[in-house]
Parts: sequence; C-alpha cells; structure tokens
Amino acid sequence: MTVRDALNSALDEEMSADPKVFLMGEEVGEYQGAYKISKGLLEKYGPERVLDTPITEAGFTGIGVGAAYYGLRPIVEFMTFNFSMQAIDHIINSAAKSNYMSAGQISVPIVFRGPNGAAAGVGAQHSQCYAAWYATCPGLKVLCPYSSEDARGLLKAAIRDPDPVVFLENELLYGESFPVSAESLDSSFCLPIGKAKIEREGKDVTITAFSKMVGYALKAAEILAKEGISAEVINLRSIRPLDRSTINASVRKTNRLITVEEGFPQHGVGAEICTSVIEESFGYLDAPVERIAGADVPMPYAANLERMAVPQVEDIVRAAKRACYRSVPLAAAA
Amino acid sequence: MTVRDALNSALDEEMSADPKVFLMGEEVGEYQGAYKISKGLLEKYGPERVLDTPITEAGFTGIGVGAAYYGLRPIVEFMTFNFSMQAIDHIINSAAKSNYMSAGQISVPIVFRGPNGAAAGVGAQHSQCYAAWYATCPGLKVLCPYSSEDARGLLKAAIRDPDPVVFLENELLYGESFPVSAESLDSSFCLPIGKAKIEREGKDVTITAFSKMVGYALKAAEILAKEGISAEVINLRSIRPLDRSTINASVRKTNRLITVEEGFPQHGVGAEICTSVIEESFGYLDAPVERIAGADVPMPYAANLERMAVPQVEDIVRAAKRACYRSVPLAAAA
Amino acid sequence: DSRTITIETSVPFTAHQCDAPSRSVDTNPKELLTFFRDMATMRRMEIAADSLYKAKLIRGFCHLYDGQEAVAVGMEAAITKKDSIITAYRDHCTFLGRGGTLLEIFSELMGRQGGCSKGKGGSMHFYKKESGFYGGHGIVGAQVPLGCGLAFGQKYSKDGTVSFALYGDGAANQGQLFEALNISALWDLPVILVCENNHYGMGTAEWRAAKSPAYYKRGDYVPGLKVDGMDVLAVKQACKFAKEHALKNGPIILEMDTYRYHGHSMSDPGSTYRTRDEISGVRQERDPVERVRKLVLSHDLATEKELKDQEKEIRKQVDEAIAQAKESPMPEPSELFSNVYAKGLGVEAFGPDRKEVRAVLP
Amino acid sequence: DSRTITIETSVPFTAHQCDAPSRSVDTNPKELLTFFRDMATMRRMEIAADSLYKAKLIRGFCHLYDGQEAVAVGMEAAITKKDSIITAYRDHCTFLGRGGTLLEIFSELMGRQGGCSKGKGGSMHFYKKESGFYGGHGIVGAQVPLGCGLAFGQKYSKDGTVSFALYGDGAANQGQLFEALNISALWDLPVILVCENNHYGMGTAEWRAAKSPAYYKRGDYVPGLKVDGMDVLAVKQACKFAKEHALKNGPIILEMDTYRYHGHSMSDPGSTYRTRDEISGVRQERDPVERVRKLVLSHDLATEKELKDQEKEIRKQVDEAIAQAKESPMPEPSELFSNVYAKGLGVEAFGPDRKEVRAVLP
Ligand SMILES: Cc1ncc(C[n+]2csc(CCOP(=O)(O)OP(=O)(O)O)c2C)c(N)n1
Ligand SMILES: Cc1ncc(C[n+]2csc(CCOP(=O)(O)OP(=O)(O)O)c2C)c(N)n1
Ligand SMILES: [Mg+2]
Ligand SMILES: [Mg+2]
Repeated sequence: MTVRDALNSALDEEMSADPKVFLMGEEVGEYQGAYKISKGLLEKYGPERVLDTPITEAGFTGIGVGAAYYGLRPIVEFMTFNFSMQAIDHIINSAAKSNYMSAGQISVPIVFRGPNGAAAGVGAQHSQCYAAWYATCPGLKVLCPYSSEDARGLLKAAIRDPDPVVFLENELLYGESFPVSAESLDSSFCLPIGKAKIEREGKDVTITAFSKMVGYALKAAEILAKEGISAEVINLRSIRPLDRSTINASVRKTNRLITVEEGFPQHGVGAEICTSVIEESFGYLDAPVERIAGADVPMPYAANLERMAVPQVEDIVRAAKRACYRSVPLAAAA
Repeated sequence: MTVRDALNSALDEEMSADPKVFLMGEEVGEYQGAYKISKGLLEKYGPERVLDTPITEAGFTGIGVGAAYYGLRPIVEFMTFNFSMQAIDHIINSAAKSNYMSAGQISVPIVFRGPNGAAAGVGAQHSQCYAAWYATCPGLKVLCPYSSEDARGLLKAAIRDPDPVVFLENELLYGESFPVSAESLDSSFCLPIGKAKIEREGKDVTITAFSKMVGYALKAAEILAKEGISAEVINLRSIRPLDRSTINASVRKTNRLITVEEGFPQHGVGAEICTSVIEESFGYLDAPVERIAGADVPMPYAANLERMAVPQVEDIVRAAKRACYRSVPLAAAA
Repeated sequence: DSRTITIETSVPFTAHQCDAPSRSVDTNPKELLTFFRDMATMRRMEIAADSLYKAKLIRGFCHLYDGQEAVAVGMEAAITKKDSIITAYRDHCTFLGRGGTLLEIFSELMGRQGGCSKGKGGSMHFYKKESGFYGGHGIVGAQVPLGCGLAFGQKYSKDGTVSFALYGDGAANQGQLFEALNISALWDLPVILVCENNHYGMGTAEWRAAKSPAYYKRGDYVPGLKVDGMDVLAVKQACKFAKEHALKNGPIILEMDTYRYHGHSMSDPGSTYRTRDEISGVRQERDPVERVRKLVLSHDLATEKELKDQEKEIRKQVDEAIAQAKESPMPEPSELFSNVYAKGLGVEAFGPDRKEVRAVLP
Repeated sequence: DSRTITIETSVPFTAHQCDAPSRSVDTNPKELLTFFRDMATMRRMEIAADSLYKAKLIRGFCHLYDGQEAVAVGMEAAITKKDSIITAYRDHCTFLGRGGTLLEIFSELMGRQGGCSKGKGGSMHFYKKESGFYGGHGIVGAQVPLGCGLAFGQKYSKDGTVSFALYGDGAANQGQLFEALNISALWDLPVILVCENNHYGMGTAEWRAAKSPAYYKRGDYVPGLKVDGMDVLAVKQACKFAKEHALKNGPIILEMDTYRYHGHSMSDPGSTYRTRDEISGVRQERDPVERVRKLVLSHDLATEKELKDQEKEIRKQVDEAIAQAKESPMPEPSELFSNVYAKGLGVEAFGPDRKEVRAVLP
C-alpha cells in the first residue's frame, strides 16, 4: 500500500464514520488534491464535506478553526506546509491556545495536514520543515508519519483526537509502497499519539528519525550491520508529545545517539532529543550525541547543491561510526 | 540610561546618519510608539521617514521588505512580536531567503523589531517568545539585547547590517536603567553581531541567558556566590549567529551549564546550546546540562500561575546547585 | 408591559448593495427598561474595572467598552443564544450580554477561580460557549475568519442560526477579513460582520488607517449597512435585518457608528489623538444610555427617580460582585497544567525547572 | 522604420473609478516586428522548457507562460528598465522581457552556474536587479506587497519611476493584496497591480475562487482597468496609462484578460478542468503571436516567409542557448554556503553532518 492510499483510506474511513468530519483546502475537491491524496472524496461525500477553497490560507484556516470551535472536525489541507505560514497565527493563537485560555470550554478538534519539508528541486521557498516550529507550541500535537501504517494509524488518530493536530506528510513518500499488516487495514485501526516506534532493534547505537529520514536511518542501519554495528532505529512518529521515555530507554541501552532530520539544525528536533537525553540519561552516554540535519542554508535548486543540503544515508553511517569508535578516547580525555 | 532611551537614541542616530533608514509600524509616529520607543522621531524626521501603518502586518511588512529589495533600510516595528506571525511569511520567505535564491543579487537590509516574549498579565496570545523560531532560519540574524548598552550597540549594528535582522526587545526592560560607558554613547558605537558577552566571570558553573533573563541570571549568580559557587553568566546577545565558541570555552572552564530562557522549552534556545556543548565539549561536562525555560503551557493570566509559568531566580539557583553538587555521584554512576 | 411602541431611529440607515430596513423600530416598555438596565450595568461595570485596574487588582491589558454599550445590547435583542458571537479583546460587555455574570467577569479580571475562564484567560479571553459566545480574541482581525467558521458550522449542521463577528475600524483593514468574506460569500455562510467603528484604532483615526473608511461598503460585492451604533433600537433593527439576510443570502456587513469614551486600553489616556471636546460632545449628544433614559422618560415608563434608584441598585450589584470576586481564590497551582489539551494522553509537561515541577497532563 | 501606425485595440477597455484610455494605439513597424520577435522567442523558449522538463533536465516545479506573452511584451513597451517589475513563479518570460538572456534562463532551469541565480534559485526565482526585475516569487500573493514596497522605494528616493506587481486570478483573493493596496492608496505609492487573469488558479476556475471575478474592480476605492491581455498593443496602452496615473495619483489595477496554454505546472496536464475546445478556441481566435503576425502582414511590414524564417532563426537561437546551457557546469560545492548572508560575519555554518562539512560564511 502506498502512503498516498493509506492517507486517502484514512480520510475516507473517518469521513464515513463521523459526519462532523470534513475536508477543506486548495484543490482538494474537483482536482482530487494537488498530490491526489483526496482522490474520490468529493464524489463520495459531496461538496458540503469536501470544500475547494480559494488560495487564501489565513482566511480558510481561520474558518476551519472557527468550525472546530463550533464542534465540527475539520481537516485543513495545506498544499504544502510552507503556505501554512500565512495561517500560522490561526494555528498557534486561535487553535493551540483556546482550550487553555477558555479553561477547557473551547476545544479545537482540527487536523492541519499536507506535505512538509524538502521535496525535489523546488527551491528555497518550498522546502522548509516545520516540525520543530509547531512542536514548540503547547496545545498542539505534531505527528510525522513515515510508512503507510503510520500514515493510516496516525491520521485516523489525529482526526479522532479532540485537540489541534499538525500532521506533517512528505511529498516524496506519497508514492512509496510499504507492506501493511491486516490489522492496520481495519477501520478501527489507530496508532497512539505520542508514542515512538522502534523500527529496528539494536544494541550499539540509537538513531532517531522521522518522516522520510526513517527510511534513510534504516538503510544506514543495514550498512552498519554489515560492519558489525547494531543500530536501533526509532521512528519518532510524534514530535509533540515527544516520546522521551522510548528514546531515553534506547539510549540507556546503546549508550550512543544519532539524531536525524531534514530540517534546519538550530533549535531543531535533534537539539531537543539530545537535550532530553542529557537531562535524563547523561550518565549513560559513551559518546557525544551526533546530530544530522539539513544544511544550515536555504534550500538550493541545483541538484548537486540540493544533495549536499539534505542528509544522506552516508552521513548517518559516518556519524554512527564516529559515535561508536570514539567512545574510548573521549572517556579517557574526560 | 533606560533601555527605552537607548533604543530611541540608536534609532535617532542611525536615521540621522543614513537617509535611507526609515521607521514604519503601528503607532510609531503620532502616538510616539505604543511603548514610546520612537518618541520624537516623527517630529524630527517627518512623515516620509516615520510612517504610521494600518494594523495590517502582512501588508506593511511586505512593503518594508520590498523597500529593502529596492535598497532602502527599513526598520519595521511590530507592536509586539506576537503579531509578527501575520507577517512571518515575509520575514522567512521574502526577507531571509532572497539573497540566497538570487545568488546575492537581492540583499535585504531590514530590521524587524519590537517587544518579544512575556510581559505582565497579558495572557496566552500576547506572551510568546520567538527567539528560537526565527533563529532556526538561515538568512536571518536574531538579536536579543538585555542592557541599555546592548540595546544601543546591537540596534545600531542591526540597522547598518546588510542582512535582515530580527531584533527582539522586552517590554519589561524598557523602563529599566543601566549604567552606560562613555564609549557606548558615541554615535559610532556598535556591538558585533554574533558575539556573546560574559557579564560576570566565574569558574564553577556557566549560566547562559538572553534578554530579561540575563538580569535573573546575574541575581542568581550573586546568591550562588554567597553559597560559595562562582557562576559565569553569559549574555548571549545574538541567538543567530549563536556564539558557540564563547559558550563552549566557558563550559570547558566551568564544566557545568545552566541555560535560561523565558520561551517554551521544546526546540528552544537552551536545547540548541546544550546540543552545541555536547557536540563540541562533551568530555568537559561534569554534570547534566540544566535547562530552565518557560513552562510548557500557554501563558496563564492569573498572577500566581503566571509566576509559575516563567523562570524565577530561585529556579536558576536551584539548578545551578544541582549541577554543582551532583557531579560527583553522577560520575560515579556512569 | 409589552404593548408595542414604535420609535424612529436617530438617523436613516445607509445601505450598500441592499435595501435599507425601515427607520421605524418596534419595541415595548419592558424592552426599553431592560435596555436601560443592561446598558447602565455595563457602564457601571466598566467604570468599576477602571478603578480596579488603577488599584492594581487587574493586570496587563484591559480594554473598556463604555460608550459602545448599545451595540452589545441591541444585537442581543435581535437574536437568540443559539446564534453565535465572537469579538475581539474588548469583550466584557459582550460576555455580559450573552448572560455572563458580574461575578464571573470581575473574578476573571482579577485572575480568580470564579472567573469565566477560571482566571486563566484574563480580560481579553472571555467565553461562554453554552450561550454561543466564542471569545474574546486578542489578535486584531483574527476573530473574523473564526466567526465565519462558526457560521460554517451552523450551516453545515443545518441549525438555522447565524454568527456575528465583531471587529473594530482598525481591524477592518486586515487582509484575512477580505479572504474570509470572499469564502463566506462563495459558500453563502450565515455570517454578519459587525464593524464597531469607534473611529480610532488605538491612537489612529480611521481615515489615517483606511483609504476608504466607509466600512459598510468595504465588502465591495457584499451588502452592507451603516447604523447609528449609539442608538440601541437602530442596532436591534439592523441586526434583525442582517440575520434574516444572512440566513437567506449569506454574509452582510454592519458598520456601527459608535464611540469609546475610555482610552484604547488602560495605558492610553485617550486624549492625545482626539480632543476633549469631541469626547464630551459625543457624551452629551449621542450617549446610548442617556438616549434610552430619555425614551423611557418621554414615554412615561418610569420616573427620573426610579431610574436613578435603579442605577444605585446596579452600583450596589457591581460592588457586591467585586467584593465576592475578591473572595474568590486564585487558581490552584495544578491549574497551570490543566486544559493544555482536551486529552492530555498522560504525557508529562514541565515547569520552568523540569527537575522540580512536572505534571502528568490530564 | 518608425513611422506611426495607429491601431485599434481588439476590444474597448473597461474602466472602474477612472476614465479609460483611447482604443487607438500608436505603434510603428519596428515596434510591431520587435513584438513579433520577442513573443515568438518566448513561445519557443517555453516549449523548449517543456521538452527539457520531460527529458528530466529541469527539476521540481516549472510554470510556463505560453499564451500570456503579450502581457510581458506589451508592458515592457510602455516602461523603462528603471521601472520595477515583480512577479510570481511564472517568471521566465518576464525575465527575458527585462533583458535577460536565453542562456541565463536555460542554465538556471537546469541548475547550472550560468543561470541568472547561478543555479541556486531555480525556475521560480529569476532576478535581474540591474534592470529592475525583483523576481520570481514562489508564495502566491506575497509579491504584491513586495511590489508596493518597491514603489515605496521609488517614491522615497524621488526616482519618478513606478513598479508593476504581477499576480494571478488565484492570487487576487489574497488578503495581503488588500492590505498592501490600502497602504499604497494612503501613501500614494506609484504601483500598478497587474492581475494576469488566465482564468484558472491551478485547477480552479476564477468564479469558483472569487465571488467577484471582476478583478479590475476589486480595488474598490482604487481605480482599475480591464484589458485584453492577448493584445499586445492594448497592454502597452494600458501600461502607459497606468504608469502616468500611478505617478500622479497612486495605485491602479490592471486586469489582463489572458490565457495559459500549458497546464499550471508540469504535473498538471491542464485538461481536466477545462475543455480542449476552450483551449483551441483561444489559440485560434486570440493568440497574441498570431495577432501580431496578422498585423505585420496586413500592414505589409514583412512577408509570411520572412516571419517563418525569423521563427526558424529563433528556434536556432533557443537550441543554441540550450546546448550552451548544458555545457555550463553545476555550481561549485562551495556555493552551498555563499549568499546565505550578504555579510556572513565569519561565522561557521554546517552541512548535514557538521563534523564533516562546515564552512566559514563569507
Ligand atoms: C494583529 C495585531 N496587531 C496589533 C495588535 C495590537 N492592537 C491591539 S488593539 C489595536 C487597535 C485595534 O483597533 P480597532 O480594530 O479599531 O478596535 P478598537 O480597539 O477600537 O475596539 C491594536 C493595534 C493586535 N492585538 N493584533
Ligand atoms: C500561499 C500559497 N498557497 C498555495 C500555493 C500553491 N500554488 C502555487 S501556484 C497556485 C495557483 C495560482 O494561481 P494564479 O494566481 O491564478 O496564477 P497562475 O498560476 O494562473 O499564473 C497555487 C495554489 C503557493 N505557491 N502559495
Ligand atoms: Mg476602533
Ligand atoms: Mg491564474
């Protein structure tokens, strides 16, 4: 099953299960979605529940949030999350904070979803990762699926959740196929929000990743295995809440940590994970945490520069080796 | 000299030195600034150079950035940085990335300034700290003055800088007075962007802070001194570029680190500093890094809750003591 | 006493892209007396809030509504609590109009448990969802798309109700308003955009912020009506008209010509950008409470003394509410971590020093 | 050959809040032949870009302008390179019109050093500051306030020039446009908002995205003009008129009625939301290149054969530029870290693995 089909089926099932669920965004209806995630839904649910909007993110996001105040369960699609910046005040100030400011009167059951982060060759304005920004903000939940099972289980959970969820997809994964369990195809299937998944167990080094980078981390783990290094790969799934206990438990076992993300490094997801491990498992670390992230530059267009600007499998492998081989001399120096 | 006067004099001097510098924003002119930072400037420089705008942040920020493309040097005041979210696409996509996308053709000499972070009793929508968000983004420079000297020297440097600078002030500091050196009153005075300042030297523990929290850190250091702990207090001044070398040098000396900020903890400034120290000085740390930050909740209004939601001097003192007394047992456990 | 009295509005309505409703408004003695009581209560309440602020019992921002009472009261007279209202930070009186109590208001203003947001929201963030009040919003203009979203919910749910989104003359220039209006027009949402034109956005006179300060026309292809917002009966008439219009035809704009007596918020003396004459002129000639007082007297519905007594009674109620609110305790410390989420998933959240303060989110 | 020829525009201008300019446009043989050459070059260039994309030599998004050439060319004929232009992502031809070269364009499209942004910008991010072209902007609508800001710069500097901000019918609903227009009107900025109405924003027909798709009227209190954007002479006339207007009176909107033959970008076949008949109808009746070809022939300024030869010559130029562009090397790896700042302050920046790749910013 492709991630696209996983997302599409999740939308379909939740719309069919709950008449309060509706989908709005640019080109989600007649065009079937800019990336065809909403294919067939207009036909099935009609224009009252699948709404094509003008290209006015602030306006339609505000309307979505208002509808959620009223008790509906909107799903707002951003054609990409870069455009969510036009509506970010509604995500942060109108959605995330209302339940708190109203002491629980105004809950905001809404999902903001769409592709996030780097695609291929789309340049600086269309490649930003918003995981860390949104996950900064209490009141939001932030999910980042990797596989088709993630996509299905997390999106269905997000739609059912009573709080605002930022759901960050990845364009380059839409067409990728993943094997899925029978259980995950059931319409009751949901994944828990706030729980990471150990994609591969290992004992020498922990690699955390989310979204597309989980695939890279798994590839790196394979290469590392050949060289005798057993890497544990954690698919974060949820950036907020962040599953600190799974991460720390793993690091307490492996004593080494590599964080991987495609976004900018400064104040990124890796920084938080590193800090969490320092806070909770300092004494367990045998080597400095290694952070792999997008280069600290706007995304260049040229293919060679772009490749240099996003993490590659070899970066993960190199960092893991460094972490493993370096522990002894460093300990001596300390 | 108060921080307010420091900012006002910096604006005045730079406007007088360079006719391309102008100021725009809500209430900056006839009203003399919502917080009176621009007092007297309309009278002195006239309505061509001090422009009252409608309450339309996206529109006037875009106009400011366009004027910077053209070669002017706009200073855009946000009444508070909470409202910069309405214009954030122009800060990130129009300002920060243009020099890169155009391979250096379109530089963007602009300053975005205004009060940032928590004030007193203004609730969840008016209290957010944007330091980490903006400092995530390559292409921007992000400054956070603490004292009057900082305010003068950094604002003057920001206005002269050819790149977009996000300049984060603090409402509660505006009225505070600081002694200033004669040198800093000279109209040529500028502070270097990207350099932190060691406000107080110490040898047992490093405390990093910015903006209002520098004052708290200094107070904490005084209390700690009485208990025999010598704290080194670093005023970050610049969040991007972050002065990693000053921070790391200090930690290599003290072997202990407390980070302090008022913003939300996750993916915050403290997380980046902690990670930087782990990356560069892992072997030097004798205790886990301690992170003090705003509580991970939207800002409550009630005075007692608000006090619990922002760092207090005693939090810093407690964390520093923990870091100092704990090092031995932890080392033993490792 | 509910015999019909018909009263002419102060000035005619000015219409844009629609036919104006009649200037003759039906009312009755009971309604007029209620108008007087409600507006006088609001007036007294705001003046008391001013004192509490000066006594440092209210913190932060505090935006008072005195002068604008006819808008909140007239609007309520035209609609039901199943209709929705959303407004900006100047929200105390709107909340009262929706059935909120003085005690909830003063408690919230002082950050106490008894507040309508349990002290966690503050002056700008009042809500009363069960009677259709959705805040209390601090970001200029943002409440307009939110209000259109409420209307979306009403239409989607086939509730037959409408939403009123209130905003100021300053907010009227916000782009998101035009975006939301276009969508609302495309989707026929039953939403009424109410521009409370008090002629200043903070210290900026309307014409300095808007090339076209004819706010009732700013919807361009959307109908609009200009209303004397100091005349509670005109407001009632316009809101009734607008509700019917919105249910049938989608969005409409009401520009309420009104005035705020106080400064923008407590830090603004309100006298640097307008003359004292201007303020006292409005007070003398257009005051909404006095206007109703005159109507009551001229129709012999009560004596001057009776109205004065009522005002004394109101003052007592306000003072009692304040006294009670002062007794309301500060929120429990545990409230710091409640309501971050509707469903906290049992996750840990942290205070400033996470090794000292952490809580499992409910 | 510069004798004056006067030609009537295809249709009259429709004006809003202003008097329309005359339908009679002065031109001359040289200008008409230049129009033909420039538009034919743009046409050929975009078709070549299509092939390069299909051959995977261009990556990511690629938005083609064929069908809309008359707007870029007619606008240039009315203004100078001291006037400023800013547009959206559909920017190849605008850049060519500003004096950019085919080689710079194809190099940029293929991400090569020789590109106008050294390969770092890509299809959507062309610039030519020295002749007043400020991009090439990827965020729908954002270029409109930016363009107003350019006009602010011109007025502030007393340059006596104007700025053209181009945007699509989809972008025309963006709130920031209304915000910027209000400010521009308040400040009398010499800005012309040019709505290139090609009737679709991606797959959405104008009337599905706008309650009022009369874009020349959407400025409400700002004058506007509706122009046949397929008629290069009408475009020229309108832009001349608008420039004069803007210098004297501030902002004005030009709605260019135009059409894009290609899909929105390369992933859109462009045929699901409109009929093939519609496209071929426009091609047959309104094509901007054919319109000029007919004018050239009917005025005996060149023979059919001469024009065909010129087109062949253009095709050769395009092919040569592509061949040359293919020779242009990829950017140096060090370019990853250049231009992040105009003044890098000697700070270190990092690659994905900071222990492997770091650079001192210039
Ligand atoms: C987006 C945004 N920008 C600025 C502010 C600061 N601010 C609060 S109220 C206000 C004036 C609003 O005036 P108006 O809309 O006329 O409403 P009024 O206060 O007169 O009721 C301003 C500038 C804000 N809260 N939000
Ligand atoms: C703010 C924003 N939202 C969405 C997009 C995605 N997008 C790119 S072009 C486009 C359609 C724009 O249509 P129009 O303005 O008519 O211009 P045209 O493409 O027809 O020239 C969309 C939705 C974007 N780039 N920016
Ligand atoms: Mg106002
Ligand atoms: Mg279009």
